[in-house]
Amino acid sequence: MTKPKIAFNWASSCGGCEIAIFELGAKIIDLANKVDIVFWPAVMDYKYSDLEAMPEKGIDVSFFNGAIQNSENEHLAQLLRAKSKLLVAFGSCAYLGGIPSLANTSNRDQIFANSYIETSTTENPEKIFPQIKVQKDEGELTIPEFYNTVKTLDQVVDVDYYVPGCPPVGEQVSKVISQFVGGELPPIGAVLGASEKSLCHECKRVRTDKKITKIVRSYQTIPDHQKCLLEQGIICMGPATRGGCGSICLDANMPCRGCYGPLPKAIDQGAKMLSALSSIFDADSEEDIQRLADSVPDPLGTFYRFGLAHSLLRRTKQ
Amino acid sequence: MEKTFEPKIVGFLCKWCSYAGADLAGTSRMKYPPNLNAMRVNCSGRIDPSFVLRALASGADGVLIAGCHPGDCHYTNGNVKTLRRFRLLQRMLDQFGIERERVRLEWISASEGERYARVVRGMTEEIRSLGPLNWKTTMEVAA
Amino acid sequence: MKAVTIYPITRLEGHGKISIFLNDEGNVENAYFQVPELRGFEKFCEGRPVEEMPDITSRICGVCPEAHHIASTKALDAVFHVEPPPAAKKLRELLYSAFFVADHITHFYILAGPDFVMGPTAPKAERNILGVIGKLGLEVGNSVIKHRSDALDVIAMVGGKRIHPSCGVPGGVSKGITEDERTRIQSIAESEVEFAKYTLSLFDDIVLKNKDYVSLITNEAYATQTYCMGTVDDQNHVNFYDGKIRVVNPEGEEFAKFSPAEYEQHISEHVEPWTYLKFPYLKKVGWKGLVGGMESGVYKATPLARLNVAEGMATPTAQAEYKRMYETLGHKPIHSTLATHWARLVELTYASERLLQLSQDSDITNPNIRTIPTKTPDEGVGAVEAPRGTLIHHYKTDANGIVKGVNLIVATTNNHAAISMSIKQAAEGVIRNGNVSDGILNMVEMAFRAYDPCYACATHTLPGQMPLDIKIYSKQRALLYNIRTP
Amino acid sequence: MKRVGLFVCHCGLNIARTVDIKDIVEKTSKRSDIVFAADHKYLCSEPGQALIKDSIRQHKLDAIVVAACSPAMHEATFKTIAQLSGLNKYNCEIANIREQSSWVHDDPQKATEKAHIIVSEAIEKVKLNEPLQPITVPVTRKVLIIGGGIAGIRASLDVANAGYQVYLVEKSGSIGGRMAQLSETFPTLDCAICILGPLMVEVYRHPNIKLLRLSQVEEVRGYIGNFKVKVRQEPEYVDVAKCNACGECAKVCPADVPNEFDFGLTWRKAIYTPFAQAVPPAYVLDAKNCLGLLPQACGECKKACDQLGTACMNLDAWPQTHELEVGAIIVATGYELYDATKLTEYGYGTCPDVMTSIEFERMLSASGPTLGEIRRPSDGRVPREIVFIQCAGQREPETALPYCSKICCMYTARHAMMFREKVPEGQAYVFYMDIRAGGKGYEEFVKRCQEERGLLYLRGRVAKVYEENGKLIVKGVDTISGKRVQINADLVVLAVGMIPSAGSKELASTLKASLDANGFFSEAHPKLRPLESPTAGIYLAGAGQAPKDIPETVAQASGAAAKALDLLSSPTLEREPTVAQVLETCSGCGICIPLCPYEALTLNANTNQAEVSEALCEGCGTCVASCPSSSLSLRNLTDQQILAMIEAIVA
Repeated sequence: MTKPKIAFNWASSCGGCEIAIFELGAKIIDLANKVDIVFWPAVMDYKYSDLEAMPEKGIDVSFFNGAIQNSENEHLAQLLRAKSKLLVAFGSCAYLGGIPSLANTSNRDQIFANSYIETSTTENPEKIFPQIKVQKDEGELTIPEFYNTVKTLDQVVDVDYYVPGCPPVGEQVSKVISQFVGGELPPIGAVLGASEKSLCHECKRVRTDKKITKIVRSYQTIPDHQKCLLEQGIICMGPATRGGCGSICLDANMPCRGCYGPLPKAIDQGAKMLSALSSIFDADSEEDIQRLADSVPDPLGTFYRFGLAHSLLRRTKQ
Repeated sequence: MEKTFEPKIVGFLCKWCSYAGADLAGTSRMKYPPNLNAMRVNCSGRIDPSFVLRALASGADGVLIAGCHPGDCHYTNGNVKTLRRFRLLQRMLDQFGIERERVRLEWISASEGERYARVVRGMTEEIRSLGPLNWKTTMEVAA
Repeated sequence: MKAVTIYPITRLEGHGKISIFLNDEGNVENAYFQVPELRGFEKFCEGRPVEEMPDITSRICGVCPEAHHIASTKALDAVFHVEPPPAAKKLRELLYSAFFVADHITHFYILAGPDFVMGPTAPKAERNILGVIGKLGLEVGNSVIKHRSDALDVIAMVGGKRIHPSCGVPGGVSKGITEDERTRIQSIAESEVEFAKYTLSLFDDIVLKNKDYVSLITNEAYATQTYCMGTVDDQNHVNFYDGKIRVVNPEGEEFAKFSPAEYEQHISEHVEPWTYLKFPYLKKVGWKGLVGGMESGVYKATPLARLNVAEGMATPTAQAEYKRMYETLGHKPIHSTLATHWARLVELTYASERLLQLSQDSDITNPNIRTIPTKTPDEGVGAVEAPRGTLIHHYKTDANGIVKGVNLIVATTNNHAAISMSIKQAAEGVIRNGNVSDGILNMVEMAFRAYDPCYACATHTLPGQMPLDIKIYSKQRALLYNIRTP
Repeated sequence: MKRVGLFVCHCGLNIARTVDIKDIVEKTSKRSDIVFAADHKYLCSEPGQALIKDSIRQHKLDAIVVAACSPAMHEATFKTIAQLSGLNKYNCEIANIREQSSWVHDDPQKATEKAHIIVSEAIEKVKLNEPLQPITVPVTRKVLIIGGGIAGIRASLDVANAGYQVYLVEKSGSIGGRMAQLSETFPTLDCAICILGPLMVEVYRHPNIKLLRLSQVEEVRGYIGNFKVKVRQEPEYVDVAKCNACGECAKVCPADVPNEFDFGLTWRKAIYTPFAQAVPPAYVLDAKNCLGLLPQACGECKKACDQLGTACMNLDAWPQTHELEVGAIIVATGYELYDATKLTEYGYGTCPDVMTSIEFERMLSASGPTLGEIRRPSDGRVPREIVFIQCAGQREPETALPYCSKICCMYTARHAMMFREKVPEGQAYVFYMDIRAGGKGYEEFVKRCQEERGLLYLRGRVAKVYEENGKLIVKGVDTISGKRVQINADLVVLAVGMIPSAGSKELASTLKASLDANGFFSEAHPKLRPLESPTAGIYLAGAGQAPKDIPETVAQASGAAAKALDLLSSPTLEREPTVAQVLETCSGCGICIPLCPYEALTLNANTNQAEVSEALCEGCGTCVASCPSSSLSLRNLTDQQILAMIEAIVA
């Protein structure tokens, strides 16, 4: 029997998901014996041409990390979709848009002006901007077209499975990989390598009374290591976020930022957290409520830190 | 000639007050524009901000949440929780660039049919002058 | 005219594209290194609470998140005008040293190593970590993985996560370590030091004992005469976590030494229309295009550059290897691109030794690891030496600590010009009469990989689709026309 | 996939006039998820109901949508039909196309478009409804009655006589309320206390009635059939059981206090009996006016009591809290009188001889300050010329009370008549707006007073009352003759209006019962449910709900008692099953716990998940909306249903 063919690819993301594959540790070597890795630009010498040469559905599973932020990302997504029996959105960027999709709070022209003109060290008197096509004496130089709106993988192609996490934690990665290598697979569309319950379920902190009397920013206090951060006024996305990571950020005494994405039945992770947080405001009068609401520093950027592209509204109005 | 823009407004009405207020407007044969379609909920406290976002994302030009006046909630203080959520939601909608006129929270009692009619009239006019929200297009503009 | 495109450049973190133009004789007319993607961090960080920057900016790069996390955290110290307690600084540097160990191991064995171990012209299916393991044996492979993983354990112990740590707060770190953890770290550190030494010997056997490789390293095709930049401590020893930024000219004489907060007086960034990545250069020298030499502001900020700007290493074994390298290659500064690999191993040694020192510091378990800020946040710069060069984070905020402006000089970006030049040189050196084989193209990439460029980092900004813009330059690189469609 | 049927009602022309019924039926029947659609002139009529029944059977429908009037009108009707036709009643939804479309929109096309949306909302919802069975909960077969006036007394006796336990909570030292202060009652001129007294005694003796004086309701939790009530009782310095009302304690008490029962026209001691016939027949120690209890300043009363051997006093008594469990609550908090000092034009408070009708009432009473003689408070002379001013501060939306207190016309006639009886040579003038004497024998009574007693009724308002050398100058207009009139009177009596008892607002919020614009307890429906508060299990009796006279009060009290008895008649009651439920994915974050006003949510320490008590849950859905992990769901108003309805609207 032939080894299953596996591909990894990396679109708009930091590459942490690629590194997360190394978290397989020694297992990566047995993996190499169990499967044929047919495409992995960050680690192996294969070019797009090699990928294009492959037959349709020639790859058994492709793990795609990164959001779709430019025409190259989208082209590759389509290419891998066509070449793969199963396509997996691997990591928060491919699944939810991730932190790159915070770019959806801005737009291309603003980002462009900021990057190539406004930034303090930029010297660009002629206001030159990168071009998709540039004609040099020797020939034409092309670069991919940047998109105004960052998209999740499943907003451009059909996705079979999702693996959340920024990045997915090691144990989960090996669990997921083994699910594909001769393991049992849930129905198409499932989220793998994560819990069906919120982070609170695995969080070791003590919960007593959910009440927000004051919003406390992480730099303003040294939180009690034992007590629920939310109950200490620190906004923690844990209640609205899938578990599975092992609540490692909380163990470092830092709040959850939501990288594992929404719960199975949740309509919108950010809206759910907004609702939960504000519902427990310890305020009844118009003024007190307004004061507490105003003291949340950055609702959008906090509730959609990792999932703006995946959210109901996806981006800000432009 | 091109027809005037007719806003689509989704209304979430508490069955104890605002929905009854809307009924009263009907029994009193008050007239208001047909742009708002109401949904009858047990309490404004049932309204999850997700519903508001979903309505806007799916093509609504505005959303009205209407509940009992403070102190009059049939369930003691469900409306207070609604207010808490709404104030924070407003701040987030500001960040999304959605005008405040489009998403409103109003206290309308069962006896305030006239007020209900006024609110619907007012919202319809304000949103008509704002123009369509067209969020679907906003999201689709990729390149 | 024929164009060869290597796309994507594999085995680097991020995305890259090299376009080489050949003339009718099939020799290199010109070669361009293009970065095809950007992401927009500087813009979308605006409006976020500044204390979130270490968490957000670490996502610029998943390969060196610690570099961004720590640079960002140091910037927060400045923004809030707060001084972390000594133990907090030590914990940060401890994490940082562990990170350097992990990162340099990753690079040497997984990204660049295969070129040497397997040979640059080996079949592509073998030119990778698995091939390396196949050749050096499974226990070496396991040892590589173990030592990389142990270093990540240290990062997790201090930073909370193995990838994308979350411990950085203005005025300190969110988590301390227990005595048990310290002992564990110490034993890891001891083993890392040994592994660094093993790696040096391996480099010795495979590379230095191999004539072809040595000639390859000293090969002109792989040398670019530029300024060098790096961070040094008060003895002008290499330091990754803190110090002053020092610049030496192509001859190795000190050109500038400044504190990170003054970076704007020394660094500018140039924009080219054919790549999304800017070209930093020395402001006081100026941008003269993709050329080296005294007159051009182009500089390198690589392990090799760091060694070039320094007067030695702060730990014994590293210092010995430092001296051996300069003696072997006979001169300082060294500009030979491939020597960067050697320099990296010197740094690996230093990092592991420094890790050991810090793990033996009794004060490192001191529970006092945070100073709560009391001053109003406004503006701050934080810098570290990332494995791939000097990394600078600069934030401006309002009185509520909401970010109003961000400027980032990202490690790899520093080398963008130098890399482009190296690639062109390499191409000219190895492509002759239209003879373009796979191996040769890999050799071009080798020049590139020597910098271990991290384009995940570099591509932290996104451009917009703008009207077509064509620049026509005279031979003297004076702008003749700038034609734009409206 | 459910087989859904649609029934559209014309409601005569109420709907059909503006909404194109045919269009609704045709278009909707084309929907893939609709198996049958029909319309009828009056669906609520017998043939209309028959149409629904038959169609359900014939087309094997398992869910129906009725497009008609507001669910507030006929939801129950149609749900019952559904049930009778073999459907679960929760598979019936109402589309309100009358109140919210045909009646509010003129443009038929737009009204029809909107009706279409309303109908498809209902279809989307009913498709996802689950069949439910009502939740049955036990009923605590006891009643709490708040207020010991005639309303509370009557209701208590009715419930107690039916064999159920009653807790009667009275704020003051004795039951009896306002009626105990009245001298006679119209139209029969019975002596008020004579007819009230026996009932008070009956209450006191009744085995099923526990009377708590000096008590107030502090907290109410739970829901209809199962209220948990905390009643705070002020310290009982006098042991009601032991006290024989000998009064020796009062004799030695050094503290004199104006007697509120006589509106300060007489004095009492700090230890006193509210009035002769007080029930319970025991003295009350007024701690506020006592020379001192903590620390004890005088203690003469206790000494006297102990010397007699009655020893019924304990000056170290503490307040007690009684925790009661009841199934129903009757609110009978009664009324107070509008503060006449606010009516400056009438000189009340400045001229001693201007008094309110209730003060006059006390003066008429044989047990009153003057033992029934009518005398001027200023100089004790018998007044010759007396002026009664009706509607004093009433029916004046801008300046005072907007409403009419209903009883003033009657008692003023009685007062004037009693005056003429006691002072035959005197003259009585009555300023009035119009005479409101609706009620059995009322009109006759007023006529009799006017004719037999030669009372002078002047139609018009009094502009001013002021003092001038011993006389009260009353200036007004007789709108009938159109002449200005001035009367130099010896005494002026103001018929001030009734207002809700102090503390009604606090009590209302404790009970979660609502008040109307004037601060009276509001009823569930002004015509059809006048005895019930909108909050289930809470009933209303007497002037606390609106001004009314004694017969009405007594009638309403018996009515409220009957309502409560109806509830108590069965050991269990059915509650709406549309409550919240916890899903598997709950992680026990605890956000929902503090949000439930009924404490229906608890965190199970073992499963580390939230739990809903179906008996306690009222189904508001607040917890569902705030659950960050969407692990709570509201039966038959799930997120999925709401989203489906949103899509139906914006589609």
